[in-house]
Amino acid sequence: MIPFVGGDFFVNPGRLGIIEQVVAASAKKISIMDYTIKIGGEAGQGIQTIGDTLAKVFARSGYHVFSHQDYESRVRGGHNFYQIRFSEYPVMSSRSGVDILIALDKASIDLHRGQLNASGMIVYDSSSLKSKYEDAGFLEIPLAALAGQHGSPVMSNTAAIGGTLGMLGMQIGPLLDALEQNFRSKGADVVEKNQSVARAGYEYASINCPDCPFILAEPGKPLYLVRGEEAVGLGALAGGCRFYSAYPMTPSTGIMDYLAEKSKEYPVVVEQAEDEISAINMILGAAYAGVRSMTGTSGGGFSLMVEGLALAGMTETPAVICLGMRPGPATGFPTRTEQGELLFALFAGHGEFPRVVFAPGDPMQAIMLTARALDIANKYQIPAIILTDQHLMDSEWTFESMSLEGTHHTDYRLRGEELADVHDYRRYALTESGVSPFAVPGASENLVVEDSDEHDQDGHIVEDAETRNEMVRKRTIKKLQLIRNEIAPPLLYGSRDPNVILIGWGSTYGVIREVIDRLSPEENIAMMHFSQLSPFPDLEREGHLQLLNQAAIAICIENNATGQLAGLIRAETGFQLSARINKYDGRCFLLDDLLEEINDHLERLHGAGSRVVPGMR
Amino acid sequence: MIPFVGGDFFVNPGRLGIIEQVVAASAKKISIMDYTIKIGGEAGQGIQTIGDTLAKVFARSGYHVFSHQDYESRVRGGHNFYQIRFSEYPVMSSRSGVDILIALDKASIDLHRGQLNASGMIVYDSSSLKSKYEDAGFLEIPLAALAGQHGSPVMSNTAAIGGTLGMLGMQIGPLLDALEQNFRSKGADVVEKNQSVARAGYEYASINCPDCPFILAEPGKPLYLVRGEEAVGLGALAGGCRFYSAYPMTPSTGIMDYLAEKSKEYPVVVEQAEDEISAINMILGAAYAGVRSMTGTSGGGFSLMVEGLALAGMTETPAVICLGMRPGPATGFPTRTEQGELLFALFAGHGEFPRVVFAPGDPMQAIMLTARALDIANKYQIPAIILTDQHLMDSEWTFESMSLEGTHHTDYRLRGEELADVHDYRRYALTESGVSPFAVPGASENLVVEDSDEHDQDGHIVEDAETRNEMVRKRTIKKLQLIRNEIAPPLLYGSRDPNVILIGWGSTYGVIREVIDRLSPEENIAMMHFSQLSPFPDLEREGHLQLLNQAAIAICIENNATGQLAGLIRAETGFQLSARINKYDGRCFLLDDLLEEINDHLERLHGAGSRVVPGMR
Amino acid sequence: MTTLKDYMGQVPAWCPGCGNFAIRRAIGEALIELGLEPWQIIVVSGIGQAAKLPHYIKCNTFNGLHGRALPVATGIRIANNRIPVICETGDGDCYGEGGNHLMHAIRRNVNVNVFVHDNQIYGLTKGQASPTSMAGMVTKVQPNGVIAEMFNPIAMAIALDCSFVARSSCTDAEHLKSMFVQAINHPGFALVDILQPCITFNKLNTWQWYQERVYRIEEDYDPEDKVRAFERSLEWGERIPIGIIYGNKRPILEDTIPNIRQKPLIDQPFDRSRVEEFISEFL
Amino acid sequence: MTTLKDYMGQVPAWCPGCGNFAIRRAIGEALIELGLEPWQIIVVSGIGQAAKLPHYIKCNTFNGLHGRALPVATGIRIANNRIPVICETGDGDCYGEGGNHLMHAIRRNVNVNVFVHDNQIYGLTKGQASPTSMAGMVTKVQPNGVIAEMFNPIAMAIALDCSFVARSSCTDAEHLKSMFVQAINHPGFALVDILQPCITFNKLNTWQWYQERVYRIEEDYDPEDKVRAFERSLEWGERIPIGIIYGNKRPILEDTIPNIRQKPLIDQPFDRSRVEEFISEFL
Ligand SMILES: Cc1ncc(C[n+]2csc(CCOP(=O)(O)OP(=O)(O)O)c2C)c(N)n1
Ligand SMILES: Cc1ncc(C[n+]2csc(CCOP(=O)(O)OP(=O)(O)O)c2C)c(N)n1
Ligand code: SF4
Ligand code: SF4
Ligand SMILES: [Mg+2]
Ligand SMILES: [Mg+2]
Repeated sequence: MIPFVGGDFFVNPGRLGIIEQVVAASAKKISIMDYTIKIGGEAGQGIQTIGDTLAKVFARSGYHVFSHQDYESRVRGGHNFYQIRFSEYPVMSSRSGVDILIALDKASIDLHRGQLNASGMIVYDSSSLKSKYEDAGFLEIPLAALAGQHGSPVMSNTAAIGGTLGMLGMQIGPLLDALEQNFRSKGADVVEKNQSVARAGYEYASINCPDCPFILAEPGKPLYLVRGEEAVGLGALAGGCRFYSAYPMTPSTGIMDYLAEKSKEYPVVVEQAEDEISAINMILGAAYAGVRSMTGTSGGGFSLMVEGLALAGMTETPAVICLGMRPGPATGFPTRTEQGELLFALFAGHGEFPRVVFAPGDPMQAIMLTARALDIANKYQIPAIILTDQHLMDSEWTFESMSLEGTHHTDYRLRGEELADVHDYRRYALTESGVSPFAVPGASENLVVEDSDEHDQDGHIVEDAETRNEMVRKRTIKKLQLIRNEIAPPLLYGSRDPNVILIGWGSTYGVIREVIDRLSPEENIAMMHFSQLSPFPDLEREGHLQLLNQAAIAICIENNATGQLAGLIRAETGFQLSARINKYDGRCFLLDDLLEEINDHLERLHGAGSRVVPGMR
Repeated sequence: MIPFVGGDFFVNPGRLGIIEQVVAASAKKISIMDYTIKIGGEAGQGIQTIGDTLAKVFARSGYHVFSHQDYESRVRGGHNFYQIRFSEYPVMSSRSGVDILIALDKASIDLHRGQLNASGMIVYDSSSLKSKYEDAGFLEIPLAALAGQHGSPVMSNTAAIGGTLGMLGMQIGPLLDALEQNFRSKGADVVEKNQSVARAGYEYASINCPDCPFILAEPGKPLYLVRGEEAVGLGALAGGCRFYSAYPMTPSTGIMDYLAEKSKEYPVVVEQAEDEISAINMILGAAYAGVRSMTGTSGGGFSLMVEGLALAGMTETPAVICLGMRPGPATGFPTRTEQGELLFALFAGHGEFPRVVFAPGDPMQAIMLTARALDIANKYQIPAIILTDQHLMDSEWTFESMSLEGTHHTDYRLRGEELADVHDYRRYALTESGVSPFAVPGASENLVVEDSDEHDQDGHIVEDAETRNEMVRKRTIKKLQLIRNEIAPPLLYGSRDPNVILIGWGSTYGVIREVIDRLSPEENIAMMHFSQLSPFPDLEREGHLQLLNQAAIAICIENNATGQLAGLIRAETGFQLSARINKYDGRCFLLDDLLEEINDHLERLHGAGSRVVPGMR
Repeated sequence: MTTLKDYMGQVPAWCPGCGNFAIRRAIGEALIELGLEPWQIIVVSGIGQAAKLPHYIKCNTFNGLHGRALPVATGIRIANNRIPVICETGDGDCYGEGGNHLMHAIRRNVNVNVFVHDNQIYGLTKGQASPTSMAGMVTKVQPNGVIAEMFNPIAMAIALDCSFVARSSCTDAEHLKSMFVQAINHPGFALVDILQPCITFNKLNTWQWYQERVYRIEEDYDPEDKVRAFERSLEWGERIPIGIIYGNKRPILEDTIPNIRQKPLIDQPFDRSRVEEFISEFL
Repeated sequence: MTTLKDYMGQVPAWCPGCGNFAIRRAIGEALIELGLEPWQIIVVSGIGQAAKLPHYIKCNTFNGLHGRALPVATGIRIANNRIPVICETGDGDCYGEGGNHLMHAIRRNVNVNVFVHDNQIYGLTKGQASPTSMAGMVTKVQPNGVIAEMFNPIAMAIALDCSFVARSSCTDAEHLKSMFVQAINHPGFALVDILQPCITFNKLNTWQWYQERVYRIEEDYDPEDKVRAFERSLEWGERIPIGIIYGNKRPILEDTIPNIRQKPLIDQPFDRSRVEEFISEFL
């Protein structure tokens, strides 16, 4: 069994080069660096600063990073953590074992010490935890004291970061650079103080942790470090988005933050709406006026946007909505993750109209698919939904290269001179394709009339059956056919002729892919990952359905309780998946746990004793 | 082939006796009375008064009636019509041919004269139409003049009603009674004047239409005449609804009108909300406080309620929503009909939670299923949706008997002494079934805490994975299993061993049933009608799936463009229907048109020349 | 020269005798007076009898959802702050379903002109109470009469510091036109509440009822005195003032957004290289 | 006797030092003063830091959706008009997402007490501008500072003829309690806007900022004079009055619904025979 990468089946843009590396490493079965650092503490203790800085330092040092965040819906207190995994090869999921636990409070120790790997270490400061641990595996660093001595008492997190690098035996240079960048705006004094505190932590750990067991790979070329929410924001800009209106809602707020920040130097306008209903209607207004627009929200806000979604459908106004899922129903777990709204996104809105639903698997796909959503929405004058979740929004991934190549920006509007030459413009002109020319109002003497009622070609209200039939055929039936052709089939990764197929969609991409890496080539296994869900891809054209039919077992892995993709596949193809793995506790899948579950299935398939020992690490 | 009625497969409550009669008549192949009267004119001309009165008079005379309405979204002008079909046997759909056209304006003649049956008549008043028609088939009645002479010029519609009865050669007594009842509140003078105008019209027509060809069956025992919107209202009351909050929206407003009228004499409170979001949240508040509540709307309003639907799911608060569909998306055709929101109703709301979706086929089912929706919603503390449409809401049906038998009202609340004995009440107590006791707040010292966040058994916010898992299992997985058992399989009507199966849901019930009547026994055919759509009924338990598998052709008939039920059946069973008939012009299926379409399919199936000539009429 | 005829669109589906005809005419006349041609304005509307107006005059139109005209209008103005935008809306549309947007559009002071056809009833849905229906009015849905207090849009707009608050009436065609002209000329959010007879469903607030009560506010009235304006806004009953009740000169939204101050968004071309610059931030 | 301890629920997840603690305490004290036990009231809330309050005191609770507490409270009152209902809500919850419900609940004059924890910021979602954020405040989403005019809930409530309109402040615990007691005692809709420091995100309107400005309104102030009340509602800046700014004695919704005037709906048993009577109407 030769793991299959690239080629006909590998249709999604993005990470081709990286995959080859992983597979190569996997084939060589060499032991490679794969460390996990967990920073635990209360909300407000600065966990995110530590995590962000460490992730950045690793990426700058050329290590691949995957990080994810677990936090509560509160601003102070409670228990949060930030988990960073780094390796010299691409990583794209979190593991259950921890190598370094940075415990900012006692709860972190109680909750997570059990996850420590054999030679793992716990870093803490007894002065703030009011507890001392004498057991092996604990490294006390007097963070507060070091901070007080070398800078200021508020800088103890900087000491922790320095200490961590010291334990790892990394170079401190990249950290000093990062601190300089972080604090530049606060003045040289703050930068310097932070740097000396970092150094103090670093040295303390270097000296006091002689048996810190970490062996680092050679640093390499700096990598790009991208978080999901930033990726959607950048993708929006790449797709030509110039207006973003939204109402704050976790986990989508980061997109608005990103764009608002960019609006200082780039001509994009961000408007915080009074509610989600307003947000979607504002972007429809701007889109009607000729400006590419987008909004973002989570399930509750999306519910409120559903009427506007139908309005986009009826008026044929391009609109892109990023739906960042979190566990529902209702308020649910506001800061956690779930994939519970696939079918809702597919069928939301009253009446029938086509839409595009994309569910990116990683930040690079998020950039590409967000830009593509904007392009398709404007090309066909339809709504498009980016279906993602807290897990991807808050996760960081590294990439060796990054560019906007592969994104397209065509101006589909009829405007300027082209428009001035038109004298009988009709907003809903019946055309062969179903797509009518999209003129900009006010740019010529032509009137641009959009209407939420059933309307004639001019956009005016009608009541007759014939026009209705024509418009349904134009708006829904014909366009759907066209858009179908834009949809790429699911990505296949792994064996070309798999006996076992793991199926997933959206943010489970990374963890499923790593499972494939680990189980190949011992197991004849492949992943089928859906990132383009509506219109549903044709699974027959390129043989996907045949693969499913031929496999001994096809397991659908979803971060929800009811198995929505499994149902959708059956609705669209009649194919009944043989097994499902569902997780609905608000947490993401961890690599090792998922491996276990898959192994259970493999054992049932091949008989006892057939568990595959993961090929590496 | 013996047409099959009743027995094992016939599971829905209701119209058993009637079916037998139709089949008997069908078997005898006797020619039976089947007339269609169409009243056409502008909005505001009183079409509805004429139609309502005629329908009532026919029903009182013991004739079976089916009426439907076709109107525009305006208050004056345009073109509307009201179509009444009556027969001595049950009728449940509209036909394409017209026997009497009451033309209140010229447009009605232009638009509808082509539909006139061979011996049909057009009634008009040249003084108001400013046109005279000399052709055969026209009966001019000087309606305005007769009204002026015998009562008042505003009563010309009464003259038209009288005239119609005169043409038909019916007794005038039931009309005089109806007028007395209609105008009683306006005083004896108005009643008398209307009655003499009616008599004048009646006599004029009797004398001036010697070749009016209509032969009436013997009058019989008065029948109940029920419109869909009233049926939902009555069902709501029968199901114990005591609070109805809604925002006006066609075609659901009639439910609110009915309940508001009843609130004068019955303890139900109707509150017009400021918007649909408020409406659904109000009923959740009332339901939490212990009062059975309901709301109604159409697609746009339902879109706005979707967040509240998820709230009902999360808080486990009983709620019933009547969704009266009209053609979308967005404003669409506000006064017309469509079945475009089946999948939306099934998957609306963020997050995963169980719901019941019922789609009644006739007013009697509407009563029963609305009452049942209230019962199930309260029994399992879940939301329920009555999925109907303008066609059923505005249609009238007749029934020989009418009672609330078959509706249930169990008080599932924990209250009074029962509650007072409880001292450790927990709103979301984990129970074997997943259903927790439902206490009324303020009725005892127990606190009743409901929460839209993920919560513990007491109703307070949590963040942990274990509680989440327990609550998802309780709220979603376990309950779904229970509710599944409450769902009746689709109704089968026709052949026991059909070669051809016609599949439909909701308001197409009547027209499909009549198609079966007409094609049996020449064709081995049956109807499979879905009125309970979520949770999806088990099609294997009672052999429905087997029937589908065995039939040569299974045609899904839907008033939408995309074939939503067909997709749902595939998702749930893997079964791919062989053909679809879709109508999406905002109009209901007419019996004769649908017969034609089915015949086209039969011809393809059996070969040319195999069209079935409908068995009767 | 544009004439009223150039402005007339589809044949209205309103009841003959409806107050909306007067509004349509006055808008046409106002636009002519302002020298605006049909293609130079955008009319946004929600759903209702009022909201059908843009089909009946010639203009660029976005006829959206019930209650949601204002966010659409705001989006349009952000995309293109050179084109005048008018919202045609009803009392149910604007004060009922759309109340929240009204509050916040006023706060933003987006340069949009909102003309509320206030017939004190839900016309299109056949006669339910609207927020401005007077207490006691009996309808099918309110068989015991309206309970809630009549909504006072003028008072509320003043409380929210709306930059242009006027009332007019279908009974005074000249006044209507003049309010429209002044509203459109005013930079900032302009609310014109128009008393509009619904001859079919509102049998209380008829042409005559308005005619008997409505009077033009004094010439020397000072609309910039907020407290006096508030006091005046409470006048309703025997006498009902029409005219500009309140106004101020707050900065408008569009002028405070740096990215559109120089040039409308719609005229700023896309330049991928400027987006590409952001990639280095991830390194 | 019920003591404050009997009222204390879960451990709050608020930031230490947050103004919400003072509100929680004052509510407990007010309920004790009113002689109400936890089971005798219902607290409804939306989503936000404020809206978590019902988890932190003992009471019957419906913690619903962001912005939607008021309709829930209205439904509860219609179902059971014997039980006092309090809404705990934030400035975003009540004036942003939920603005339309506020307008119409005031019009209805439903007997609900709305306590708005007005920290002039979105706390739970980490510091975006709220409707009451002061112009110019810079946040992540408003990098150029807040543009829209600060929402004045007091002025708007007066314009809508709200039957009880008060402002209080976390900096005056005694006053807070007294406003709560008076609001609950008041028959009709009562709005209490509470100035509440958010120590984490609102660095402008701090404890000190409020302390320096807030003063109790004069003892002899007459809250029934609507125009003067409106004038007073405009006072914001150097000095900010707290107290009952406006009040009236309008009839409450619950008393005008005939079917609940005698007996709460919840206490009227279902009797199918009464529904069966309607069947004959179809004959
Ligand atoms: C979301 C939604 N809810 C309800 C409706 C139904 N509806 C259409 S117009 C209208 C009210 C119209 O009243 P108003 O705004 O006063 O306009 P008018 O017809 O009186 O001019 C309603 C309730 C709708 N179209 N959409
Ligand atoms: C429909 C919806 N939109 C957005 C959110 C996210 N959200 C939760 S609380 C909140 C704002 C809270 O602000 P405020 O009401 O002032 O309360 P505070 O936290 O300041 O007390 C937002 C936007 C949500 N839960 N639901
Ligand atoms: S119903 Fe009233 S508002 Fe509507 S068109 Fe007729 S008169 Fe005008
Ligand atoms: S974020 Fe602000 S409002 Fe929220 S708990 Fe902290 S201090 Fe209080
Ligand atoms: Mg109106
Ligand atoms: Mg706040």
